Amino acid sequence: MNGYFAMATGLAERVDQIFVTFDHWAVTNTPEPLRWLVSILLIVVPILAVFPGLFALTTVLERKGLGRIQNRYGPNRVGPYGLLQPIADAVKSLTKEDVVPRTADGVVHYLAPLVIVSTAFLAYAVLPVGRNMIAVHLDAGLLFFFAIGSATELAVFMAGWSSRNKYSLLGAMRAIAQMISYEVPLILSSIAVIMIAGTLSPEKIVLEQAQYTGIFPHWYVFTPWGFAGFLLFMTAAAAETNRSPFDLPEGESEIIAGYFVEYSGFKFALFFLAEYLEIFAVSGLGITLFLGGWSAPLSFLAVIPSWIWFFAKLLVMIGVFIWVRGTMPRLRMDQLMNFAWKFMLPMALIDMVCAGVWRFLPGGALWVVLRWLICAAIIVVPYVALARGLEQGRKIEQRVYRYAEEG
Amino acid sequence: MLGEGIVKGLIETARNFVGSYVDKDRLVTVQYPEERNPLPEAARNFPFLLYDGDDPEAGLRCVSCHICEKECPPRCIHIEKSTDKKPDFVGKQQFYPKVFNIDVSVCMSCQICVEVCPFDAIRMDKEFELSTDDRFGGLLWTKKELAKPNEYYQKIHPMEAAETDARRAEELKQTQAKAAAAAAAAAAKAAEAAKAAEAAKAGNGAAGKEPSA
Amino acid sequence: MSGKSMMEESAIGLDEQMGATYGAGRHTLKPDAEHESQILEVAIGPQHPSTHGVFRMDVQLDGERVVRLKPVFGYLHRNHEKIAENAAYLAAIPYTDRLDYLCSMTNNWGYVLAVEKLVGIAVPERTEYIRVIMAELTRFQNHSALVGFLLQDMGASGTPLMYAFREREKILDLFEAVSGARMMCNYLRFGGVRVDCTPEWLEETRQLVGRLPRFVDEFERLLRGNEILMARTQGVGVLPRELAVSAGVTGPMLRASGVNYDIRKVDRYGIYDRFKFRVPLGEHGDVYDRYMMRVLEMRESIAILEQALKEIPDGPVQDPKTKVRGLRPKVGEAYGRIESPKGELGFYLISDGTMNPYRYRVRPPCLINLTILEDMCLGLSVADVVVTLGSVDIVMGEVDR
Amino acid sequence: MTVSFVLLALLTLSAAVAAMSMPRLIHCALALAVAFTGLGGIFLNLGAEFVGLAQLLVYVGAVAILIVFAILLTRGSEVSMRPGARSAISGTVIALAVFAVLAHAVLTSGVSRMATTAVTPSNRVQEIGVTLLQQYVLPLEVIALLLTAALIGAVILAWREKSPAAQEGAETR
Repeated sequence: MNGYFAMATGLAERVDQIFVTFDHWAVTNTPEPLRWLVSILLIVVPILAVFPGLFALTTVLERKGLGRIQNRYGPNRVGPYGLLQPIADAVKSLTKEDVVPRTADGVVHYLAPLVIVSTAFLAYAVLPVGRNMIAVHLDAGLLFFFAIGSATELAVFMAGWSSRNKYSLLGAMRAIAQMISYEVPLILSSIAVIMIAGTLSPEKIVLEQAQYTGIFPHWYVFTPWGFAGFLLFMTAAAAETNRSPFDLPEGESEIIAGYFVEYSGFKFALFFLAEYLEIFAVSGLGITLFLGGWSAPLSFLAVIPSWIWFFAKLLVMIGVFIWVRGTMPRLRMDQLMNFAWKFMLPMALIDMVCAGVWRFLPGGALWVVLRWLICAAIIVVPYVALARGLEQGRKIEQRVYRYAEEG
Repeated sequence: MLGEGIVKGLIETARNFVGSYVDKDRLVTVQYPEERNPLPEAARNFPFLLYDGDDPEAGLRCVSCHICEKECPPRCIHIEKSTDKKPDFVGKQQFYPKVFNIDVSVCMSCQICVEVCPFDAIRMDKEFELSTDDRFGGLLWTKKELAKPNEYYQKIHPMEAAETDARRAEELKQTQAKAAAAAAAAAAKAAEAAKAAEAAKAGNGAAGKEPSA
Repeated sequence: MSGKSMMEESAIGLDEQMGATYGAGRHTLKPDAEHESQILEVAIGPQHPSTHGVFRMDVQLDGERVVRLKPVFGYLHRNHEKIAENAAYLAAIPYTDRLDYLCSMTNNWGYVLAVEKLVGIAVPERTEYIRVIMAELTRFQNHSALVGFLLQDMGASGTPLMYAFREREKILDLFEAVSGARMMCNYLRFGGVRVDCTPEWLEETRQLVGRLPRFVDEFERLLRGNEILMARTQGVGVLPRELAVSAGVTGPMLRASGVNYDIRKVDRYGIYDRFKFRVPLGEHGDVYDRYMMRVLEMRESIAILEQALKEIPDGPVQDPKTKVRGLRPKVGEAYGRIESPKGELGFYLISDGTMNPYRYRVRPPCLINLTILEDMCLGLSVADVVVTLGSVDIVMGEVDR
Repeated sequence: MTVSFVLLALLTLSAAVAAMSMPRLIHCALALAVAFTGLGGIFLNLGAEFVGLAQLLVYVGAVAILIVFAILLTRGSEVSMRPGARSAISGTVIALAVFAVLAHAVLTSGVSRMATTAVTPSNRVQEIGVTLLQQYVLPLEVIALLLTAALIGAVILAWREKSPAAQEGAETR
């Protein structure tokens, strides 16, 4: 019995580490002078293959999911269940004419999609997609992630400015203002995690969470500060990646497509790709910080390989993004800013305080409940107060209507 | 509280998401070329000309009266009257259209031509898969394309066709009865005339071979 | 003169005219005097996803704030009135379908009512009920589609619109079953309707009407109380009561500004005085009120439909004395107006005793409601302009005719 | 002198030259951003993760954007300038002087005498954090105070500028 169990665990371990083992094997079996090349290729190629593949899958999922939310079928003509739709889309966008406006700044216009895609790819360098599966072992991985993320703003600006289109310029200004504003709560909400974990390395943060009490994991989302932080982080992430309800930079009903209105064909596809890559990256980071990264949700489920867990969580996050997109209208620019500075920022700061309190309260048997209550109160009370402030400041209320008297 | 309405909305969309898999009422889309909704009896698209019997030329009901041409709001009908006449279904000599064209790129499917036609000659079709790559010729329908047998009409608008057919049968019967009556009257008249002739003959004494008819 | 400059000239002419009509209420926001900022001129439309057709707004922006907005109409002008003046009375009915192509039934009714007044035709009892049923179904589907479009303009990725269209589909199926066409119904006739509706059709309609409240509830759960919706619409695009009255605004838009004016109650045309229904009134006159007016009116429409479907009598549907074809009214004039889903839809006819009207004039609610767009939009951001325009409920087919 | 260093140095220098010589101001700003990136790359190449990434985050993510925005908002994007303005000579002189001072400072300080193959500390970021919050906590707090004051000042400045517009907006609503 025990033997079988050990064998099963060993097998699970082997499957879990299959990519790592393969990587190791491939590198050690290449001749010395080429090793660096092989090891780099083994890092870069999977990222370049897997995440654009996920992008292709997501475009179908999003369209089908939105369709179902809206009581439609969604694409179902190309291939089984419409799964080959992205291939058709890719062929279409590749064969489409690449229109560059006559007055556009050619070089910048050309470079913008390249910059945005390359920065989007760079962010995956520090994302642990499985046990021991991370491209670059950076000690300051989180810092790297945010530094790279901030470079996309420049690319957005390049796209918006070089197109010489009023809509695209407006879109770019919106996008940059929004990205800068929401970067603050994004980083602040992850600081809470950094404080508790005591490290900037995503790998270590995941390892910290991949422990179990009984069968339950130590994910940060199961703490008051972690839960609030997770919501704040994902809200900021939605804004950072221009997802609904914060998709103002490309609000098609107002400024048509925002900063990439003058892009067509493959360049447009690149923007599209970059946008989704950013969503995956930032969702992946959210998973890493709060949802235990690649760790299994219950201890006995750890037999399922860690990378499957990571991608499963990622798909769930994508699903939530699609769901939100199918439900909500878009905010206005000033409301967006108000929300960022008057709600998200204070909440993120309070969340940091809460994390500090959590860290220093003792963890004894009696204290478990008390600590929970204290920290929950630290979050909920300001939440209610801030929400009140937001609503009353702009007199938003559900109205009761009267009817004309008969006469 | 902030977020309450948003959560409610999310629940609603989730219900619809699930509902679209289980509830036919929520998923009204029809997968068109494979699946088709049956068109209601009253559905209309573009007009066509009716003919009785097998020969579209001989059986065409249109008598080239130009009423539809005049009443057509976008004026998409063009008729040229024949110089000779041919008998209609009751046997009356009528003109027929030498040319009857409908420009369906102009037609707005309003059915007024059908309403105003006193001869039940024009009716609305239900056929809607009419795309063509010839903008001009392909959308200008001539008598040949327009003429369709009465059986077709009975197929696409059964109730309406039954009513029309009944009315026409009644009309035919009446006409026939009238004709019979007329014939009878004529026969009676003839008989009378014959009688008179007889009498005259008798009176005149002049012998003549009279048809006994 | 080239086409472009002509267009510009006509736009300026319209502008001056508007200024002269109610110049007092009009004020152009000055950009910040202290910090001279650049005014950005943006042409929203004619090719723009949320101008509801080919419509242009020349907007001057200070930052994202609108300081001037010039609506430019006429891209969809089809000579509707002149065509009708050169056609027989009957031939104008299918053209009215194409005015506001979402509500052909009510358009038919407005025109038919004018002709009936002109000639003096009495309408059979059953027909009156059928007309009310058709008009209220039209109102329901128009309002639900409008709410969907409004939310679409707000960026809700089409979900409410698709729900609205799901129900609209069923209503259009009913229209098709009785009139033969889904949108261009061409159903009403002088002194009646073209064909009677079958008992099965009435039964189906009863079932559908029974399901409609569920749909409105669902709509409300999805939208009412949504913080983003409220934040986007409350206090935006305010139309004050006085301005609304003086500009001749009608329909739900006027009632959202708190004016109790519903032609169904005022004129009691048809048999509307037999039904019990209430007229909802707004207070603030903002986009939210206009949105809520539509939702509340949808419920009232359901109430009317339920009553009408219960009480509908048997009988003929066409006045036998009326000559539909070749109508030659006596010399005279008539103005028939109804409460179309968008506002007061009026048809003014002058007859000179011939086969076709001497003058045929449409009072389109969309155009007149649209003329005060600038007054509602000054000081707002582009995003709000789009939402405000969406809340006016325009169909360019009716605006430009 | 590794290959990567040479590449990065070339990138940084050429971008810096471009930033000075491009005719269009926006192009200059973008080239400057490239130079910042190159500098960050050099730091990373040296194993100074924290500094390199902070360089990217602050200079590329914030300063470059700020410059670009400032250019865009103040003088329109159309203005193009001829390279070689009249102040070129004085500019060169000032640049040379600054360079001389810096070079002197670097050469005379202890840094240059340290071994060139310094061992990279194992946990650099944590060390920086600990040092900042223990050894240099006072300067850190002073800087924090200064920045807060600056932030509040900026808010007040923006407030004053906006208030008439806000009032006007309130009137129209």
